[in-house]
Amino acid sequence: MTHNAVAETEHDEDGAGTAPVLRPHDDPVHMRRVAEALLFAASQPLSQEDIARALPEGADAAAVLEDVRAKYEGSGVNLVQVAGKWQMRTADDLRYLLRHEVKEQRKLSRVTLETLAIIAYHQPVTRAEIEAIRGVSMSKGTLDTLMEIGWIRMRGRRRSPGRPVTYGTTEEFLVHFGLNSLKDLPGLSELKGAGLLDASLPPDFEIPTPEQEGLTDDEEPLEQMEEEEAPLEMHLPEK
Amino acid sequence: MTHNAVAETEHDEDGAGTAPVLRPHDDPVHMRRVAEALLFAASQPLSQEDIARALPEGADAAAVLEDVRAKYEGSGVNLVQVAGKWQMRTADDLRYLLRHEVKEQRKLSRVTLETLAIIAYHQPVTRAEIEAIRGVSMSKGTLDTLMEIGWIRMRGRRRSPGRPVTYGTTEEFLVHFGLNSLKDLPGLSELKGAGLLDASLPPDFEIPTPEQEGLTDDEEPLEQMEEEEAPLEMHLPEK
Amino acid sequence: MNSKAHKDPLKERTQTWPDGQGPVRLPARDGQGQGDDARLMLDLGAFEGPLDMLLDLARRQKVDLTQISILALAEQYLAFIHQARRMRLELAADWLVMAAWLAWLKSRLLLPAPPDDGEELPAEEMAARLAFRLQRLQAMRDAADALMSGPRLGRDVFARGSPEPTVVEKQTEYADTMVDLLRAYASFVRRKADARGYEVAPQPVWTIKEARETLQRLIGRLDEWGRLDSLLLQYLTEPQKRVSALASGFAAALELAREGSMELRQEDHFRPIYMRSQAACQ
Repeated sequence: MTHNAVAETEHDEDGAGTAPVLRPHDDPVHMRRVAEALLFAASQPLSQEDIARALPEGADAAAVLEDVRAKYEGSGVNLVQVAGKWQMRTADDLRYLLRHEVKEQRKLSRVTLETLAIIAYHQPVTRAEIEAIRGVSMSKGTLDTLMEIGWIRMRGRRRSPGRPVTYGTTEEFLVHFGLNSLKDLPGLSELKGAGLLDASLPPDFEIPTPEQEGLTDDEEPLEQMEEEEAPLEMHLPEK
Repeated sequence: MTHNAVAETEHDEDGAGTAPVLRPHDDPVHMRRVAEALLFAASQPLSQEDIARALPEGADAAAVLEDVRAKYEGSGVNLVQVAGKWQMRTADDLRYLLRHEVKEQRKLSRVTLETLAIIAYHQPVTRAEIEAIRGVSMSKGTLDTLMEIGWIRMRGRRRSPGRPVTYGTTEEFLVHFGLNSLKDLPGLSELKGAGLLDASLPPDFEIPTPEQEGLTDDEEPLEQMEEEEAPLEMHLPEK
Repeated sequence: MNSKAHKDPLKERTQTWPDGQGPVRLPARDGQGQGDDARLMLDLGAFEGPLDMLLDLARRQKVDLTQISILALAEQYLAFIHQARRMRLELAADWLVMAAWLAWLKSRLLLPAPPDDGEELPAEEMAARLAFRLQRLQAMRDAADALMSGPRLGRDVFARGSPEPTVVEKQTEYADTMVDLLRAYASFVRRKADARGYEVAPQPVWTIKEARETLQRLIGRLDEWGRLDSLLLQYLTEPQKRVSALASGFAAALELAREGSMELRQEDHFRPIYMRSQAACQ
């Protein structure tokens, strides 16, 4: 305890000039302040580990985060969990107030949005599978657009003839749509219950869940470097 | 407080996507939430007028701002006034959290290291002499790098046409390489003994003994101020 | 299509299309269209392929998608295609493939089921699959809507507008050691030593001139055949000149023989060369 207090004094000395309060490092208020400062300062969601690194060794980062979350509950700014990480965001119900402040976002076509939804709910999914679900062939530009925005990525290759590339969503996708994990996709359980997420016909017993991380059994990794090269390939002129 | 609690409950219920709960616009909690969200999301400091515009007509923006300021006082993030406007900022005593020191291990390039060795052994030595000794011309960057690291310095000027600057090593150089003085630089026999030089050297080959302190007879001191100016000159574009 | 046999559901639906702007529409009644109810205005561009249109038609049945009549759907689609052909509209292949499949499905649904040969799925099963595909497509559209109307970062909710970036202060530590420094100097010294170049030390040689003089002195006293090499080597004091002595001696001997002052003889390749003075043979 004394030791901690000393450490505190030390880095306060090189601080920005105000007289810091002497406090032990594992004071819960101090720990909450640290987490607060980090979460407010960050432009990206932070992981629990990111917070833990700034806390004294052995501190319960989860408890500190919960402390911050509770403090901001109901205020104009909330601490929310997205993509398994933590981010401060303006309260959802104030959107009416803030919305006009932003420039109109790029308008995405219906096809692009539909494709995004199919990839999100059916991942890992191949281009051919997306086309089968939509009943039409897809122009190259649709996947390109989604890749460019950063919402989808190439995950791997399906272990099937032709070894087609499989697509899935990215962490950015989760962050943008405020989802903590793919399990939070709206209506997921209903769709699953209705068997509508089954790629194979007709709906039967096997109901896949969108797979976020790692490859599924019928996927294999993209070759080294391919991830870099492949997007290029997608820009080749169509025949 | 009870009143506040009710307000909080209300907007807890209106989850994602629903219309904002109707509440009296002059509810102080609501107004504080609005100001909070605006200040948090703003990319620039906001004026009191900016806040007032988002509040119901006739609301006391100053009081609302004071409310927000008080709420954040003592937390990891503070509402501060800069140039008459309002901005959220990391608490001063926690700013150290936003500084990361990264220690990077680097090695000098072969050319730079060789130049340093030549300066160490042959000092005092001019740029032209280094080039003559090495048999190749040298880019400006090489000496700059060594000066920047602090391992070499300008010692004086050679008493010869053009009065070229002479270079030598610094105390920092000795400290880094663990030498007590330049006399401790290994000589020819020691280099041979260490297996760094083989016996095939011409018998008349010599390694000079560096001159440590003070100017040699053929050196004259740098002019006053020159030591400050000269490094600048080194950054002039090459012809 | 026999519009009198049963009520044409398409006609009904199109007439009740809420905005009147449905892609499949009846033309304005202009008096001449009396028995022509099935004639439709076609706007293929509004659909993204046959499945999209089937879904559109299915939704007009105004029932839950799980309850739709695939038979009615097939009939509507076929009527649509029929109409398109009459108007000589160009239809992409997938529209025609769907039409052919639906026509076949319709006949299978209407006719008594053939004995199950295990190869073809029952018609009801196939109809169910089509219904499933429509439901799934609809579900994905709804999902897209749900996704897009949720709170989105940068549109509805906002992260910190003026984030305070973490300043990374790089401190460079040079890892070069004394050994590196010395190695650099040593390699430079070595290179410099090499750059001095290779000086060829003068090889000790017996010149042809020397050999000639020696031979001339020798042959004066040589009446018998004597071996060139052993005679020459007798006069050699420095052993390292041996090779050059033999070469020069041989050349000088040839020269002397050509001039007629000595005679040379060799019995065979690589055999010893013998010499004697020319005077001796005369």
